[in-house]
Amino acid sequence: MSAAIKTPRGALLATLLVLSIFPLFGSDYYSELLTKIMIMAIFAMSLDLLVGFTGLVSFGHAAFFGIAAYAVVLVSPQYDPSSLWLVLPAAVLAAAVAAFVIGLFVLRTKGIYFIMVTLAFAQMIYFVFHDSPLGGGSDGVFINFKPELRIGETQLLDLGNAAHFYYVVLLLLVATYVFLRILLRSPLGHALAGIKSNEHRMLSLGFPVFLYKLAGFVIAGALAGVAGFLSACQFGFVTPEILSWHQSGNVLLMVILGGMGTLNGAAIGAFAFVVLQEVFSALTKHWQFLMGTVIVLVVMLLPGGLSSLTQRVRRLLVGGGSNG
Amino acid sequence: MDLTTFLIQLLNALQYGLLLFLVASGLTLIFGIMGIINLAHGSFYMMGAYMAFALTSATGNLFVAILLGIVLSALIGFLLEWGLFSRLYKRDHLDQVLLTYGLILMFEEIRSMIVGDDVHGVRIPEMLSASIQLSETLSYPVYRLFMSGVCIVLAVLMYWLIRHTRLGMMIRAGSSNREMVQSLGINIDLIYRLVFALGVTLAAFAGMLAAPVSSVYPGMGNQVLIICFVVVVIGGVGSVWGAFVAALLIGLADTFGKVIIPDFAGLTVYLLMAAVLLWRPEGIFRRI
Amino acid sequence: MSHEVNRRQFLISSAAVAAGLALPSAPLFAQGARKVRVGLMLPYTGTYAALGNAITNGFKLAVEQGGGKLGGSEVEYFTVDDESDAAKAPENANKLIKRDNVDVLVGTVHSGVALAMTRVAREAKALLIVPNAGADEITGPLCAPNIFRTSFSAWQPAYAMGNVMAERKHKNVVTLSWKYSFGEQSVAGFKEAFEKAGGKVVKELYLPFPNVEFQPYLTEIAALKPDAVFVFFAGGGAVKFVKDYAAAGLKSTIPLYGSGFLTDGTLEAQGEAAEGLLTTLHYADGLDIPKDKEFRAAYASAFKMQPDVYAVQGYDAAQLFATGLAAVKGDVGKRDELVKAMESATIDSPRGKFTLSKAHNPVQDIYLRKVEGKENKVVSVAAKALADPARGCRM
Amino acid sequence: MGELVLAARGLSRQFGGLAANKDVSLDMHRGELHAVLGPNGAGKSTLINLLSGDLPPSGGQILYRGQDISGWSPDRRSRAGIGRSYQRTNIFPAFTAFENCRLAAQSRAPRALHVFSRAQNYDDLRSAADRALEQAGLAARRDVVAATLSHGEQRQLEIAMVLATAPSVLLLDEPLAGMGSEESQLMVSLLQKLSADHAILLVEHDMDAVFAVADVITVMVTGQVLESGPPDQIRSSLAVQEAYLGGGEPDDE
Repeated sequence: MSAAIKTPRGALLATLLVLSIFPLFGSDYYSELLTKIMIMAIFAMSLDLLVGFTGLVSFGHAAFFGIAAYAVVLVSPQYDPSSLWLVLPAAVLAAAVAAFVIGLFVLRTKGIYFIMVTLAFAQMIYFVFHDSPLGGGSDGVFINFKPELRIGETQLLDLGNAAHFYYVVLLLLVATYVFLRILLRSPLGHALAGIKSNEHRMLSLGFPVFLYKLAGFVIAGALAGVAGFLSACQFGFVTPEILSWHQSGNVLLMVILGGMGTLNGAAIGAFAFVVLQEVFSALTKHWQFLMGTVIVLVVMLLPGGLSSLTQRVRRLLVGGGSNG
Repeated sequence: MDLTTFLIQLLNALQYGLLLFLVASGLTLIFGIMGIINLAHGSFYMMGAYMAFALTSATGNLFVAILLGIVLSALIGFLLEWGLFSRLYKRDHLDQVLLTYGLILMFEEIRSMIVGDDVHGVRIPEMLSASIQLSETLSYPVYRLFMSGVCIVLAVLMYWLIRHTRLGMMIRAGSSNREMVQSLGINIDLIYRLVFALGVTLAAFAGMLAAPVSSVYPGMGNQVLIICFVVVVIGGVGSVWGAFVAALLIGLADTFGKVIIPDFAGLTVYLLMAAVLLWRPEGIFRRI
Repeated sequence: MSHEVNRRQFLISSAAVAAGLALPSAPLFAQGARKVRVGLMLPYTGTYAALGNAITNGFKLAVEQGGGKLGGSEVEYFTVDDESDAAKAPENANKLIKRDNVDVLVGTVHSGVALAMTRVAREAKALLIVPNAGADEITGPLCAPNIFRTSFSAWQPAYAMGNVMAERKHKNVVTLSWKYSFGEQSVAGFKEAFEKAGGKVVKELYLPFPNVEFQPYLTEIAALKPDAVFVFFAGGGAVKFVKDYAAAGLKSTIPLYGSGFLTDGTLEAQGEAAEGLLTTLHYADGLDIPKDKEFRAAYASAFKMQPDVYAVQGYDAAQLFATGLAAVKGDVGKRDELVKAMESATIDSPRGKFTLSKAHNPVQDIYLRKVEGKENKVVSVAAKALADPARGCRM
Repeated sequence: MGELVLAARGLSRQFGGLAANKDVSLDMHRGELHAVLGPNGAGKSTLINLLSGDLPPSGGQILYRGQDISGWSPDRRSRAGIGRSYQRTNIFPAFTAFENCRLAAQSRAPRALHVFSRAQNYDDLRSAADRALEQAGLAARRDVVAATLSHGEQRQLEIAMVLATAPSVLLLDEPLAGMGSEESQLMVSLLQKLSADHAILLVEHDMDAVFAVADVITVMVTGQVLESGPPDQIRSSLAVQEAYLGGGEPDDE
């Protein structure tokens, strides 16, 4: 199995350390930015399960992100904070159910057609929220009170509190990462890898490939739901734009930018994408031109994404001795 | 709804559907033959519309502008294929999708840098500016009928090109097996370049043709892109005939959706899509 | 230039992020007397880019006229492109409030984005001046001491138009607009006045935003044969609608009226299809107001183009803030005094002098305008000193 | 003769107007190696694809232990015990030989819901995989990445993967193609060993091998069964000689 990906334990732990102490020293704004990056990292990793590990290039992953965010809105009472116990499972469940239903449709197609059909279905969900009064229509909808975690009368966590929220996001990021790592080593993970490598053979070996893909699709959708839940909580504001095809494109870009099928790459991609946006938009009015140029250049010149860059540099320094 | 109104709505549906076909046909050609999902298709439509505006202002005549625009957009398509896409055929579909995603951002900003962000109109040529009285209150602009006529002519031309010409045969062969065609000594690279240029030109042409009616404004490409994708998804992979049927179906669904179930007008097209996919996961028609 | 400072500071701060370092929240480059930090959050890309630029120009013109100062204080700008993307709005607003520590937030065009900004500003207690977005809520349920608007509410021009159309003896009217809150609020405002004056809205038609396939609706209007049609559209959609309406031959049989921006910044594209259309707004061409003439001349010489209503709103945003700054001598820490000065200000606007309502929305004249050539010529004052009812505002 | 396991009854398959298989009937018994011979384009691969479910039939029936399975999907047939190998090597190139077989074995025990356990920790799957590698003569190459195996070894792996799924029916599409003589020898003896308790369908061009191992031979021409019977009967059949054996060397492919 392609378990040849060596996880640089040291780097991971160092990252975790920096992330866990950052709010103690960093300014509010950068803590929030980092929170956003971590949310996007969860989102990107969930997509990596499909794109990088199962070979399903979904161009509609934002649908599940968005559905979870809207679930938060619909479940939250108007004048009281909602309970985390209720909202998080509800949001994740909503995303998973949506992934199940959409999966039944889209997984019947393959390859390039799959890309298009996922795009079209996500767009359909976009219009459901955009054109129906369900979630405030095209103007979006606000959450007046963020969820909180209570046991009895004591409030343990308040997601409206930036510091609480930061650590909840960090915790969920780590949990998602660990969960995916475990999943990838499990029989299901191996089966998904087999499907990516040779779907036809999996079928003739007796794997009910459709069901496995559906399982992967639902899990990825549910994890995207975790990210969507967090995103709704961070800003307390949900609009149809969070499930537009641009969002699907952006998260796909994060996965590619970082290097797909590595999990770490997805997180790196999320970081790079958000930081690039920050830097470019501060540089010029026409910053999207720079963004577009970077995308084109990465695609043309860096097929393995940013995480392949380190290998390339290493190879260059070492002198081409090793063959990757 | 009385009969006259119904017939006029039917005309509206057909007219919208035909224009949709024209925009989507280039997308489905490139998609079916080259296996590229061209997200920048909407940008080419936008580019065409802006060309119609700029060239009509410069030459004073929409038809001259369209002719120049066709040459320009074919050239752009040719260069893009040569410079970018031809280097990606060995790669995953994903890379091509992302490439076109990046191009959208670039084209939109290039447009902003060159022409600015204002809304512009394009004049309907004098000879087509009349209207035909349909009911006592409503008349129908001749230019819209002219657009529909052009769309029908192009549909027939494309059908003929693909069914009955050598190029069409090669195109059909190329769509099924790139290596095989190559081994027959046919220059597949050239065919791909031509097909891409044709696709770009079709999108730009649709933009130019529609410009006098739709006017030109920033972000107009994104609006047509998604609906074009729905056309292709419903019609089936790379099927020009499928795109034709799908575009007309969407025209009907959209027009009558707006009249009959106004509260869900934005959704009717997607409900149609879901229904079709439930019945046929790969669209109505699977091949050219 | 100020923009340069912004960028440098940003690069340093992003380096700090990368290194995981702390970043002092005090401004890094403050030297000598403290500059007033103005955050412009406006669309600089996408459909509304032209509007964002006009507002920015208007604002900067006011500063320039004050000798590079606003109410006596030096100004430092921080800009963010909001892309008219509501999904990014809270984050973009935070960028200016928390990262750049701006003293005032100015924005924006898109109502959805502005609503999100208002929420953020309320929570962060940041001073916000809205230079365009007309969503009723901003100076309605969301009103707050720190929220101001220098444009209008959706209700205002629509309400004025309701009276105008009733006076013009139209009895049965069909309305058409995009299905989003701004459109719905416009229709509601119109309906309130029109039906109070004895008219009847026969049918309210809505199409999904930003769909521009109007033909089915035109056919339906032709079948309904109302006395007149009232619409709300803006930008590219407004251009297409006005042209389609004329091309369908409806313009001569069923008069078309519009609220707000149906014919603003779009006349060049609409051509003769727009000729003679009547609309209501708080600004018009050919106003006999000295301030307007002076403003237009200054704007034209500074930016080599004619100003529009958006430029006026940006200009007034700067004027409003200048009044407050002058009252506290640039000490933005004195928030209460600043707000007090701002809410009691009389703004000498190119549109004519206006004051602010208790909910901080302009109490202003709404003009009835008629399209003549490339201009929205003023016909009359449709409503004198019209104040938004500010429903839901508890201030 | 062992029990009748898999049977084709009047099976046909059309591609456009072309009949690739027409009214094909044959029986496969446990303990019997059934070889299919025929020139290129005779419809041998189509037959295997029909039996394995890779292609849906245009007409006729496929009976598995008396049950009509014509409508079953390939994976369902595989789980029921019908294993197949491919003419063109069809493996997981990035995985090791062991992992290829371990994954194949996993298909018998779908543990899709065991998300929190390591795939590598299931002893039953590991031993099934190792046994299959051993049988196919690949034990020494256990931990080599499949893509770097030699062509012959990949053919062996192809068979090993099928064996790891513990099938009762084996549909083998030219398993000897591209193998060296030593490897062929090994494979032939493996087939002989397997035929004791499996029902095997063997499509093969290597005449010597076929006549050496087959219990029953069916000769196909242009999609139809020309003759079927024990090797001796086929060898002496005039019809077969005329249509096939006598008509010069059969095509290579």
